[in-house]
Amino acid sequence: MGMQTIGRPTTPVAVAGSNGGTISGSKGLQQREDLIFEVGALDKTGVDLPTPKGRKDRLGGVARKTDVALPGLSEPEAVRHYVRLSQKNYAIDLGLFPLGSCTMKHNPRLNEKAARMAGFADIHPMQPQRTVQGALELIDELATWLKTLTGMPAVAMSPKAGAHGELCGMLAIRQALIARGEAATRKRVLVPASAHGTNPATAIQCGFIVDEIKADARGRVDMDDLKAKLETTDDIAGIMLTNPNTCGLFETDMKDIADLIHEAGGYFYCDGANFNAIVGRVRPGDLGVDAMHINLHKTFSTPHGGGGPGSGPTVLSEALAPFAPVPYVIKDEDGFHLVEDIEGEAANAFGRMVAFHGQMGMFVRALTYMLSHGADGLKQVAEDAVLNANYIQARMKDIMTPAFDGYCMHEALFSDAFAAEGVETIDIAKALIDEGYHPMTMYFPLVVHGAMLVEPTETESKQELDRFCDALTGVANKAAAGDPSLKGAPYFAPKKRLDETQAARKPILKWTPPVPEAIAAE
Amino acid sequence: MGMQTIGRPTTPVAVAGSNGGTISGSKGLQQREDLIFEVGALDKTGVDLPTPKGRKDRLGGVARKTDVALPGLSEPEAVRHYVRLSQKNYAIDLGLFPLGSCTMKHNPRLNEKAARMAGFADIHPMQPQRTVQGALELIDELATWLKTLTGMPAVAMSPKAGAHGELCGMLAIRQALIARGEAATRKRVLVPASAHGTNPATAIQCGFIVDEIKADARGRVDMDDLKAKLETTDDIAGIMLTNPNTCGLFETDMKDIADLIHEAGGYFYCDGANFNAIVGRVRPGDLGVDAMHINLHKTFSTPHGGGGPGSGPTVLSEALAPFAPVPYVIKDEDGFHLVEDIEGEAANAFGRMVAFHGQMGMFVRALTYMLSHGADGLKQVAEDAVLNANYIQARMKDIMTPAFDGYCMHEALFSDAFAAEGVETIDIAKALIDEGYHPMTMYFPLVVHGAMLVEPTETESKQELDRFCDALTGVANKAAAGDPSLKGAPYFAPKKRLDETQAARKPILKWTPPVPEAIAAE
Amino acid sequence: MRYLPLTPEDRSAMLNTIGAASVDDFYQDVPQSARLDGQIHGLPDHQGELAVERHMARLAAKNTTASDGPFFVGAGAYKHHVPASVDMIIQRSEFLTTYTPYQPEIAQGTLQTLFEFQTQVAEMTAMDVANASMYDGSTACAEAAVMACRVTRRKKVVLSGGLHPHYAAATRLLCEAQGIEVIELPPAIDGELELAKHVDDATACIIGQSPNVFGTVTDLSPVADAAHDKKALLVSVFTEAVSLGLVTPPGEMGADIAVGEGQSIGNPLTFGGPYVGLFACTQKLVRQMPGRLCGETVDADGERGFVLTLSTREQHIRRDKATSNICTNSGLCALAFTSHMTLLGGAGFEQLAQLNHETACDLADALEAVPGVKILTPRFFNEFAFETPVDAEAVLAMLEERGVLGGVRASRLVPDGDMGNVIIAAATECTTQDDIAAYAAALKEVI
Amino acid sequence: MRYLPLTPEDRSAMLNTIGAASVDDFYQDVPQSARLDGQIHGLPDHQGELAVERHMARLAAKNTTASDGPFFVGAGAYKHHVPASVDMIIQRSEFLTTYTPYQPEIAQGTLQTLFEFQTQVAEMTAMDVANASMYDGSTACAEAAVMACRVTRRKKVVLSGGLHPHYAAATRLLCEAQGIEVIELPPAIDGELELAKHVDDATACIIGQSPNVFGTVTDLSPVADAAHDKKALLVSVFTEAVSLGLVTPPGEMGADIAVGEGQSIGNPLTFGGPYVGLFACTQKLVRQMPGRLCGETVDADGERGFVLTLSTREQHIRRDKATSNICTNSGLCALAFTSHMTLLGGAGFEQLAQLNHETACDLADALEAVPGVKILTPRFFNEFAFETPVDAEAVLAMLEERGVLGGVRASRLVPDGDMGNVIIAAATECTTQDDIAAYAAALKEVI
Ligand SMILES: Cc1ncc(COP(=O)(O)O)c(C=O)c1O
Ligand SMILES: Cc1ncc(COP(=O)(O)O)c(C=O)c1O
Repeated sequence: MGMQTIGRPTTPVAVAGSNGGTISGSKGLQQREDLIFEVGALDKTGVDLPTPKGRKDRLGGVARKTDVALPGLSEPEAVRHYVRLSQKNYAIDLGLFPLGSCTMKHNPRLNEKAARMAGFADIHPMQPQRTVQGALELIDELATWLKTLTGMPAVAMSPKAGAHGELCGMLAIRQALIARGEAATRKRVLVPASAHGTNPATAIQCGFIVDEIKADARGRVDMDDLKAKLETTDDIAGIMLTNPNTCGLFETDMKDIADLIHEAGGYFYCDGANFNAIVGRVRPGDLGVDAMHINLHKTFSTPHGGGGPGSGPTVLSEALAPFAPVPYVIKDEDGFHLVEDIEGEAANAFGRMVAFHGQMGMFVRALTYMLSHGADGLKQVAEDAVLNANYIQARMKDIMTPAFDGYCMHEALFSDAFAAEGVETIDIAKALIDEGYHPMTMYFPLVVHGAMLVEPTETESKQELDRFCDALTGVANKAAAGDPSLKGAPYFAPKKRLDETQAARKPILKWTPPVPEAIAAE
Repeated sequence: MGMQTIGRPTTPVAVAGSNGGTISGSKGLQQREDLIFEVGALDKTGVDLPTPKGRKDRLGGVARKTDVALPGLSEPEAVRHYVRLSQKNYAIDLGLFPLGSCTMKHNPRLNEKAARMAGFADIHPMQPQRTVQGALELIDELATWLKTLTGMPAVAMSPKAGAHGELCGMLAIRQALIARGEAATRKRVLVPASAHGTNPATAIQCGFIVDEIKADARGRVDMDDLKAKLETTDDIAGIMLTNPNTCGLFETDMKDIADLIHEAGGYFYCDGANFNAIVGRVRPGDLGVDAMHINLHKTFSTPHGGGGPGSGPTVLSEALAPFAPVPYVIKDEDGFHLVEDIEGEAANAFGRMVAFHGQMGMFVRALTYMLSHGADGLKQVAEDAVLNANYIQARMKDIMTPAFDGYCMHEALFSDAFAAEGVETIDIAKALIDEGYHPMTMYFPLVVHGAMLVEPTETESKQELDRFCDALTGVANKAAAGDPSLKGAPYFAPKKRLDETQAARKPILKWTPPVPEAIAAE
Repeated sequence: MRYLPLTPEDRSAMLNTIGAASVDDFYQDVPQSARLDGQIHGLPDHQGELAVERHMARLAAKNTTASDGPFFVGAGAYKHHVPASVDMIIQRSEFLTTYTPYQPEIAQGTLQTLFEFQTQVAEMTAMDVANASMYDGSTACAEAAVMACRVTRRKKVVLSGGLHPHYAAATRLLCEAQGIEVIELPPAIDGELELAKHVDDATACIIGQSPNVFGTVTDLSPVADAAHDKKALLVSVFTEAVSLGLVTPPGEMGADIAVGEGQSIGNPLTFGGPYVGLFACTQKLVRQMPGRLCGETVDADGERGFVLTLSTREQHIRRDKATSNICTNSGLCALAFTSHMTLLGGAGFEQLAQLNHETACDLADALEAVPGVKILTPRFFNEFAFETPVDAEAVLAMLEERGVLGGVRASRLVPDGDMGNVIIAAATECTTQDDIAAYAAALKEVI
Repeated sequence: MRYLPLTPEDRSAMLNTIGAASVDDFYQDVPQSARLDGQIHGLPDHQGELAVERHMARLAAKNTTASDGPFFVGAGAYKHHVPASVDMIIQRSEFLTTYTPYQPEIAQGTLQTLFEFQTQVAEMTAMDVANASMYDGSTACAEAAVMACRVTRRKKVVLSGGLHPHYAAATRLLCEAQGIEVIELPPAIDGELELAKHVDDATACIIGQSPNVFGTVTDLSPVADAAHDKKALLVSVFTEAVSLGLVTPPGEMGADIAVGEGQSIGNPLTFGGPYVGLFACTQKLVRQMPGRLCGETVDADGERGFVLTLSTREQHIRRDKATSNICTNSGLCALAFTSHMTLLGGAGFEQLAQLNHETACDLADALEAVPGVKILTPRFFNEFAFETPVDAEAVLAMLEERGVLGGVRASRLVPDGDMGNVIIAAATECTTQDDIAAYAAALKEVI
């Protein structure tokens, strides 16, 4: 999860003085880099391919008419292009990345190495199953880990990310309702206002309607509101609840909620994005959950890659397991097999979500990570993640405004109450950039004004946390004092504040060749 | 070759105003990073090892007494440490690296991939030869390329870098003189004043004495001086000549020089560091050369790695071939073999230079590069390298002062004559840093005042060259105008000008724990 | 543990600052009955790199790779060569370990590459605009169907009999959940043009594929016209992105939405994922697109920069009103795609496509020469279906024994298609003439 | 060609700017007879990545790797585990594709890591200072010998009978070229202390090794004393850097110069190179050291920074007066070394050493239990020599047939040592108990 900027697209305030120009446009190690379309040439290429023979084709005339008018770059230019651009990014490998709800933890390089083993990277999803027994075994082994850690009996491995896992879980609920003959009548899905945007969006994608439930003063589900909802409606399909929730708090009444929902004939979907806080200490299966996705790209350290790919295996309760989508892996005395067709033991499967069998590349990484940590290490992961967050909360609680009382789980939530009139959360965020940090998640969850959600993860040292807290303290003090310089931040980033309003007003979504001046002048 | 700063260690002039501080010490993406000794902890580690069993040892008491008092870092901290530090470096992958005499060309990543194939990276030099036939074949194949490209009959593969190749060639000459019974009498090695420092240093390491020969006004060996030397001495062991020479010029009289040296009973060592200018167009073997090292880390694109490793295979003429060092690879009907002992066909070998068989990792990369370019591509390499250098020379010739008339080969040499009084070559170099470029080689060769040696290599596009020339023009104009701001450059680099004088006066060559304040105060 | 920087001393100092006695304090909200005490059973404890690496290598060694021998498996994923520099680029820490570029001032690297990616995809598909990627081709296809329904406010989609069955399944699933009617035409090797007959005033879109799952290439212009006549949209699908360099692209056939799988460019096979869904459409439809879009803008100094834009389509802003629930997409695979395309350039890309086609033609010639083989695909790019007198599963098993992975049996994808003897075989630039000869020779032996 | 950015149009535009008709103009200085016209014969033309990669993979496949089975080969190079992050770090463009840090303002990355490397090496060897690396252990040893002669103004060095024969050869070669007398003591498994008897007033240094080439560890203090008595230096050599974590290090034995091979830390075997020579000495000798040194200083703002320093020892400044001709050293291997050491930390390093030793002890126990085997090395770290009744070459060949690479035959290193039946075997943290059992079982079969 990143930022919520409802009604707050950035239009920067102009600030004075750039650092003095250079002729090249570069500055020391900071390299200017234009678009490939501006530096490449149409006949240039960075690959050497054999010359086609010019043999008779078998296209039957279905041939492309226009050239693919894209420039190429030689390999040296291409490498430089991307290396230069890369240096304009912040990354975990550069520093603390406290984006709440995103679990930006260290991505071990052993995972990358394992994922590149030819036996994983160079196998085709439609090879005969005899020739991919190791791959199927790996999926099975990972599934065992996931089921054991969550205490759930089944897992669907094919979802491609968290939101896709939500889709999986909600489609399983839908299928269960179909099986009960209640799909047409049970349409209501309860979603807390604090939920991540994907929750309501997913419910809608599955044809449900969304009914928002309130948070109480402690940042948890308001049990009175929930009970009232359940009493006044008779079309409950289920609830989607995040736990630990997006305020970074454990839903104290989790089991009661589950019981209430089940009594009302609904199912309990748990958003498992924050599983990192409890892995090894709490099993969602013990809390009455019917379905939960696990973001392998959060808890299990597969890299975010600037926006993906992820992987969202979804664990299912006994009640939902029969409806799990194809394909899945089973084992018998001959070895491992893929169940791909909706028949036989998979006769009740709700369908197929995606081509092939899921995010194998992420499976390899996640299993490598799990084996590295082991059951003992994963518990320590949760504890250190929670300890780190509480440490930040403790260090900042008198300087910023904690959104709720008491300990947090893996992330600390603050409101902007401490900031002076006119200073906004975004100003604090951008000022942190100057201090060398990626900002926390801003304006999310929506239930807190000017929310700042700080998730350090367990892979930060005390030293880094202290440095971060020192910097944040400085920025927060400026915010409290209403320091006008905050509006101009960031000053030291590769770009000044970017104009998101202009971008949205007249979207320019691709490069187009400049109009030759003669024509433009007409 | 880097810079020659005889008598010119930098002591920076203080300049005003840093960019405004931050609390963290980082600035936007530029991360502060302390020494590992300041951030690590003695009991921390970034590896997980099995616990030793505590079994009875067999050390016989020869045990370390003091702890290895080095801090460790967890893996996340370690990765971040090096990634942060890496961003404080300039590199080919970031931009033009016109360090004359260094041939800083693009390093293809296919080479890196090949070098990491287990069949090359994970084999031991002392494995039975039957189990490393592919490795021996590779060495043989690379040797064939080198011999064919240079037109020489033999090559010693074990030298570890250029200077080590020089050592190889000069030791072969020494051995040949021993065989002739003239080792004691022939001690004089002629070396031009323009030579790279390794040339005289190597001659001395081999027990020779160095006699400097002059350059003529055209930047080549002064033939009159040479002839005079040869006439007045009778102890000539040989000559060490770089061709193309360090002024970036082809030694026009190369063949005559070879003939003269041979007539005088000496041998001709050619420094092949600049082979990139002529590969595929000229074979040193056709010019009378007896020995020449080839820097695989220049011409054949193995990466410089911040100072190595390199590889310096040394080709040898018929006259010197019998004295080639062990080991070397031969082939017979049973396959490939290593000749490791000084006996049989290797009875005249001058010895063994090094443990094992040379820089296999570089061999793999170099052969990968050669196969990629092919014979046709390598010729184009030379031509483009020379074209690029001449283009820079042409663009800059009216703005800076070319050291010599006429076309250059792969590098363009300028003197500081155009600069105003008080502006030094180093000021121009440091100002280029602000423009986003690594400076050219400074103060080398010594035969030109305030020399600036610019070698773009063939892997630069015209666009990059133009951008570079624009920036260099701006800087040169400032230099010509005596702009005082040059003295403060660089302004935009991770550090301001560093005090080399202080570093040399009281050398601090390792970190030592800070003295606790109480003690320090005493 | 090597990934955990806190030392025992750190932990107690921090607990001290916090004022907590132990980490157990933080878990007080967990119902007592749900607290795990001690170890989780059935899972191993932590292991060093060496042990873990060996475990993974052991599993990897149990698989036959696409480079171990002659290899002709396709049907939606293709064995292509990925340049070494592409893998180096995507392993740059700054690309690999960063998040979605929500803070544009420190994410210009990601953003500029996305802008370039969008430009490339638009040009390759000959469409107006492209988004910043979907999970894969199959989910892109499903999203296209529901988008078409949103755009047209209609609730019916028609799928061709040549649409990849996995794509059809994913599309059906999403549509049906949303109450959209899905008409699937019967499996057909050369039936894309049939779609024209199935458009009516209730149809939101028709979905055709070229090259289709049997390899057949089809100019969909007639079905585009038929769709447009009824104010329906044409969704044009491809699973082999390399085909765009030679075969008529969606934009040249009048497609309103083009979706496809981008794996072939820059991404290894990896047993089916992660891949990268391509999604492009006409300018008119842009505000109904799913997924992220990167757009150009300026910063406070007036310098060009890039940002994520039109976010009001997306779940994190619009929640239940969003065009899709997608959040994490295929960023790094898109980077692999765009960097490979940058290396290829348009000219190189076309040449690559040509090579693929010629190799497949050579393969077809060689197989056709085997008695009993009948090529079923009338026009193809780098893949085709063929029939032998013998059950395809048996044929493939016998080929496998001879070291040849000969393709995909059609019945695995189309169980009810009456295609028991049909094999779908693909050839790419990685296929050598020796591979082809080995295939033909082995096939001769087994049928 | 993919590595060449110039297009044909670029080339002619540039020639135009230069005023040259063709590139031939630039080669006018080449004697006509030496100009190659047209192609070089006997070499292939350019090839694409795929073809080249396949060629290299074919060669690689002809080698048996150290991970293919039980592996006990050592004698100067050791199979250790290299963490994946080390390889990632050294592949960072900014480390990989940069030059020697001659421009410190834009090379602080390299410089700081060198400073850290020097600090680590000094601490590990228990010496005062270390340089920024040599080519490898053998050339470091040779340079130490000639440095000792410079320091003492004497011309004689004495080598122990346990010095790695390749190191001895490299040292003899360089010394003899400089007119330095070299005394080599006869090969001896446990003869390091013999050195004490061979120091006289003409001796510049004595060179001992621990663990020596036969694995024997020796406290060299007595020979240090003997050397110092005669104002000669002790050069203490090691080929297994991991031993420094457990075995008495040079500095604790009174060494004046410590040299060794650093490959074991962070660097793969790679058939013998590139490796990284470690070179350390006492503070007093620092200005006579060969190679580069990195030192701390401040910049114009007074901030701490690092530079190459004491360059007046080096060839690029001092030319024929330089302490060595070395220029390019082993920068990237030093980075691998230092980053691996950073991951290990002192505690992890000691644990690694302990593991190596215990595994070797286990191996010795297992082999000793095979009838006919006699362990010859009295005290060892992770390697030892043993004797069987059968010719070592034959034994190793028979072991190899059983999938075990059992070590190095001593006679390959010491042809004249009368050691025909002696095998040198090493074990490391990569050696499993299964490997050891397999070795013992196979050995039992073959002798
Ligand atoms: C709480 C929560 N739920 C769901 C998601 C969606 O996961 P994904 O981005 O993998 O689709 C996120 C991711 O940001 C999240 O933070
Ligand atoms: C002309 C010349 N000769 C020799 C050398 C020495 O080569 P190496 O650094 O590989 O030892 C160099 C390297 O800079 C050089 O430029």
